[in-house]
Amino acid sequence: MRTTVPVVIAFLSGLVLAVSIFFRPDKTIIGQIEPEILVWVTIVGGFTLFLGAVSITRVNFNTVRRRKKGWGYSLLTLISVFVMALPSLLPSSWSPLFGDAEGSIYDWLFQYLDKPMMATMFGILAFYIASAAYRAFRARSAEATILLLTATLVMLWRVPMGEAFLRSIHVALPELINTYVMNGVNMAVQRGIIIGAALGAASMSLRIILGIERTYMGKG
Amino acid sequence: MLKNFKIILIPITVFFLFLFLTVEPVLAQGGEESAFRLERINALVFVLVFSAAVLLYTRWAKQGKTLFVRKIPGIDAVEEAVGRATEMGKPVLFIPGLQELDDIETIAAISILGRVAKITAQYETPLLVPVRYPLVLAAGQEVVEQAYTEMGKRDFYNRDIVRYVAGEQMAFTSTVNGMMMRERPAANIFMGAFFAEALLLAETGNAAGSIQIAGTARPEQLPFFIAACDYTLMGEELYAASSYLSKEPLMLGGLKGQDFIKVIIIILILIGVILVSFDVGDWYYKLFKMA
Amino acid sequence: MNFWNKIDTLDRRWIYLLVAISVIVPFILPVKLPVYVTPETQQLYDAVENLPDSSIVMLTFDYYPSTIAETEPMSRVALHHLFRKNIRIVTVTTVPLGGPSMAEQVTREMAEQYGKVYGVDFVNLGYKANYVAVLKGMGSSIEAIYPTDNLSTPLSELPLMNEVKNYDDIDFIFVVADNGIVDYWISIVNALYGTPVGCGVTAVMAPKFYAFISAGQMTGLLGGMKGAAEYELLLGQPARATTGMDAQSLMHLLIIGLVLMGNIGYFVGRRQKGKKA
Amino acid sequence: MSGMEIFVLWLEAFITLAIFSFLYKDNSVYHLVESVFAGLSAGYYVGLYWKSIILQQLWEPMTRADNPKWWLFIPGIFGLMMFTRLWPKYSWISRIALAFVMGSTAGIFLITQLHGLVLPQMQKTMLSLINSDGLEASFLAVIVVIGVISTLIYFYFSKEHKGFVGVTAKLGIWFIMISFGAHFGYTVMGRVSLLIGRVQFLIEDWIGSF
Repeated sequence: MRTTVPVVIAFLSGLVLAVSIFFRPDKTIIGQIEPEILVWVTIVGGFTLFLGAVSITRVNFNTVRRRKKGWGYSLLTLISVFVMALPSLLPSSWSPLFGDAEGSIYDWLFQYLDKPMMATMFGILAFYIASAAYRAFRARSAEATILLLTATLVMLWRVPMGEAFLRSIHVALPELINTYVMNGVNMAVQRGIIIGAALGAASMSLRIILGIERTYMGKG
Repeated sequence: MLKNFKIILIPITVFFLFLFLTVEPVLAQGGEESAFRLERINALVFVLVFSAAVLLYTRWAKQGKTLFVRKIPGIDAVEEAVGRATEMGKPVLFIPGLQELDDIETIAAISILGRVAKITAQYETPLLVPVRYPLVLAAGQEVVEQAYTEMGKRDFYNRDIVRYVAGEQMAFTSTVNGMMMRERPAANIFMGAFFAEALLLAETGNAAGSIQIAGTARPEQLPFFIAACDYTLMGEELYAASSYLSKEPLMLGGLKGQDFIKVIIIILILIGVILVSFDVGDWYYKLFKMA
Repeated sequence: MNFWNKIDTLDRRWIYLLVAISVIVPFILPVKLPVYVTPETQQLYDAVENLPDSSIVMLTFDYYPSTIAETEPMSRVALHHLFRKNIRIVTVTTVPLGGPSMAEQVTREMAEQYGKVYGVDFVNLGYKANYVAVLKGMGSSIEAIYPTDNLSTPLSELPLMNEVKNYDDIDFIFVVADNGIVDYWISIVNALYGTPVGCGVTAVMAPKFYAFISAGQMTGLLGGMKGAAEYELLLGQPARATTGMDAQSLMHLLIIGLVLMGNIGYFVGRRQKGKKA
Repeated sequence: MSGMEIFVLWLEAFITLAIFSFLYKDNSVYHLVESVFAGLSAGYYVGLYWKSIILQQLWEPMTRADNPKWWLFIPGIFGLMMFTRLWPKYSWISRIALAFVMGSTAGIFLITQLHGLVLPQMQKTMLSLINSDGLEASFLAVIVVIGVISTLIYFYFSKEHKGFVGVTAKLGIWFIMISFGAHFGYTVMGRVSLLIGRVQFLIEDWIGSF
């Protein structure tokens, strides 16, 4: 019972969706199923919002209650969750501070705290890209040398001085990099990886539909 | 196993009955266009051939035929990494990507998590699994609990091993980065769908001195994982990892089926190139049209 | 331990410091690294420069707030050039988030500098959903798609819009975008109605469009901050992109320099180990 | 500037500097901002899911007066099943909902990957090697065809990388490295402009306001 029902459900939902793509939505019920089921999946996911909130609350609450190291930070996280979430759940007809419209607590916190935090995290990428390049681009092997040479060449090409330098070697060099490296080799490799990964994903999907792969329902 | 096939047969019958019922009224209406999308018949044939190949190899595997699969270094490193964490008495950090469970990469990651959890359970090594979506949280808890139970280490399981950290991409990243610097995991394993945060996570992990193994099917993030991690599973290798780690012949069947199809794809492409080059390939080219 | 050994095992924080310096310094002391104009930028500049006096140009604000570091300077150079040449401007956007308000803000700010009048010299049409329908619809009648401008004034009350019925009345389309909408400006508007289209796009997108340039479907292309800086140079009005470009160039050169140093350090280190053994 | 504007400006500057301080080392100011960030974003998603999913996609279509989608009670029940996870004894019930999500995902991906990705990518690789557009186009076609095939062979698991397979796979990894190097070098520009955006804020907007 505990394994059979999930296996059957996975099989049915998988098969229906796989088949529905071959039927016209305006002519058959089965053809209409695909978009409908996608909404269903979203709805199931929507309910889990409480599970997420429960998980983050429990982890942090336990830290605070047991006065574990850094419990102050956990308290802060707890407060932040509720300050953000609660007003957004209340109807905006009660007060302009509730709901999620402009002027609400939810919107203010998002605009002035969340947004700059996100932007700054993105800004850190520039530092990391430099240190990763410095450390990883060493000519340790033939492959590593190829990697570092192409990266350097492309980086040169992307800034004015570098491009002028490349043009001074040969007028058509920037064009050549664009044609043969970016649209040639790069595209071919991306295509190869995409085809391979798609086969892997399809075979994984098949194993799930047929119940061969069911780590998630109590069978390894 | 036979029992399971019966289980599968019942819904198939139900399904086809259902199909019949929905198609029938439409056929009765009669129309210029059929209810079936004839233009997608190429995809149907392809899916059927693919499924047949995977199932056939799976069957051979079950009959005890030995299937050879070459070594995949990144996957072998997973066990080593957990071993090192055990020696050092430090935790293993596993991140199943930053997508919801409706992405197949995440499902692959969850399945790998199941295998990794078995190894950590066996060695009694602490495991940390921060996740970004609650559905992934549920699935992750399910597989980890199962792994610990199966290895007879229930006492070491606690449901906060897999924990929901934050919903937003960069909030998740900043928290996990903090976690890496404070808990100093001996090994970081990144599997699944990653975006701009790939480098943010991997570079911080590198600074914290952890062994790092990454795997993703997204070609645009692979260069950054390769630069900052010790081992990287590229594209298809991510999907191969769970079969490979399970070491069950049944799971390897899928891998062999894929390889078989890959050879067919290469042959089909070559035939296409030859035909198109001599300007006689128009009909052939159209066979692969996506509709 | 000599210098090269140290380089081989450099603390990453030194690298972060170098990155910070190379990004901050150009803002305080503009280095003014030389900028070279690429043929694609020159082509766009020439296309605008060769438009007759009082032509009408459509300028788009097809970008989200997250990419303004790259795209807003492009909108500004376009506005400078157009207003300076007394060309009249109709702005539109296919991006709901921020698009209309950014268009409004930047356009009015620039118009003030040049003493231009809303409704006569420029009009902001704003955003309408479903871009394919919008792009196609404006081919037959702009008024059918946009009955009013961004601030809900009926088009009939705007003198400029009395002269503009559809793409036939527009001499040039200057697209500034950070997303796939560019493909549609080319494949729908340029292909079906023949209005020349020039584009400014983010650096990541740019190379994809070289093919359009060589096929003659696109008249000129600005790629990222670099493209905007080149245009600023042609205009003789260095602004944010030029300062930003210094930082960009310094960063690229810094990374290339670091890679070079790292490799020398690595080889020197290996050689010494070899000697000891 | 109004008092509120000044407050917001300084708040944003504080956040920016606090997060950048992590580059030097992990510290309590970063930890503080990180804790708030995590909490806010979890709270943000609660509000987002509540409004955009539970209210807009479930409650409103199900209860509206004309043409209500009554059948949405099925995913509603699946959704409720997820709550059994809070009581370990019954948590197996939630597996049914999980199986539904996983099965649906698998069903969609099985077809879309093969139909939407593999077929068109194969088709686009069938390029004419004898090209009327000239030698350059032919050369490009050769590169693309060899690149795709050698990459695919690199991912062939059934044989050791020896002999013919070994040589092709080696070629494949060289191609892969060129591609990754190019992609890395190419991305630097976009990442740097994100940092420039932040520095512009700090120098021109914040320090500029002193």
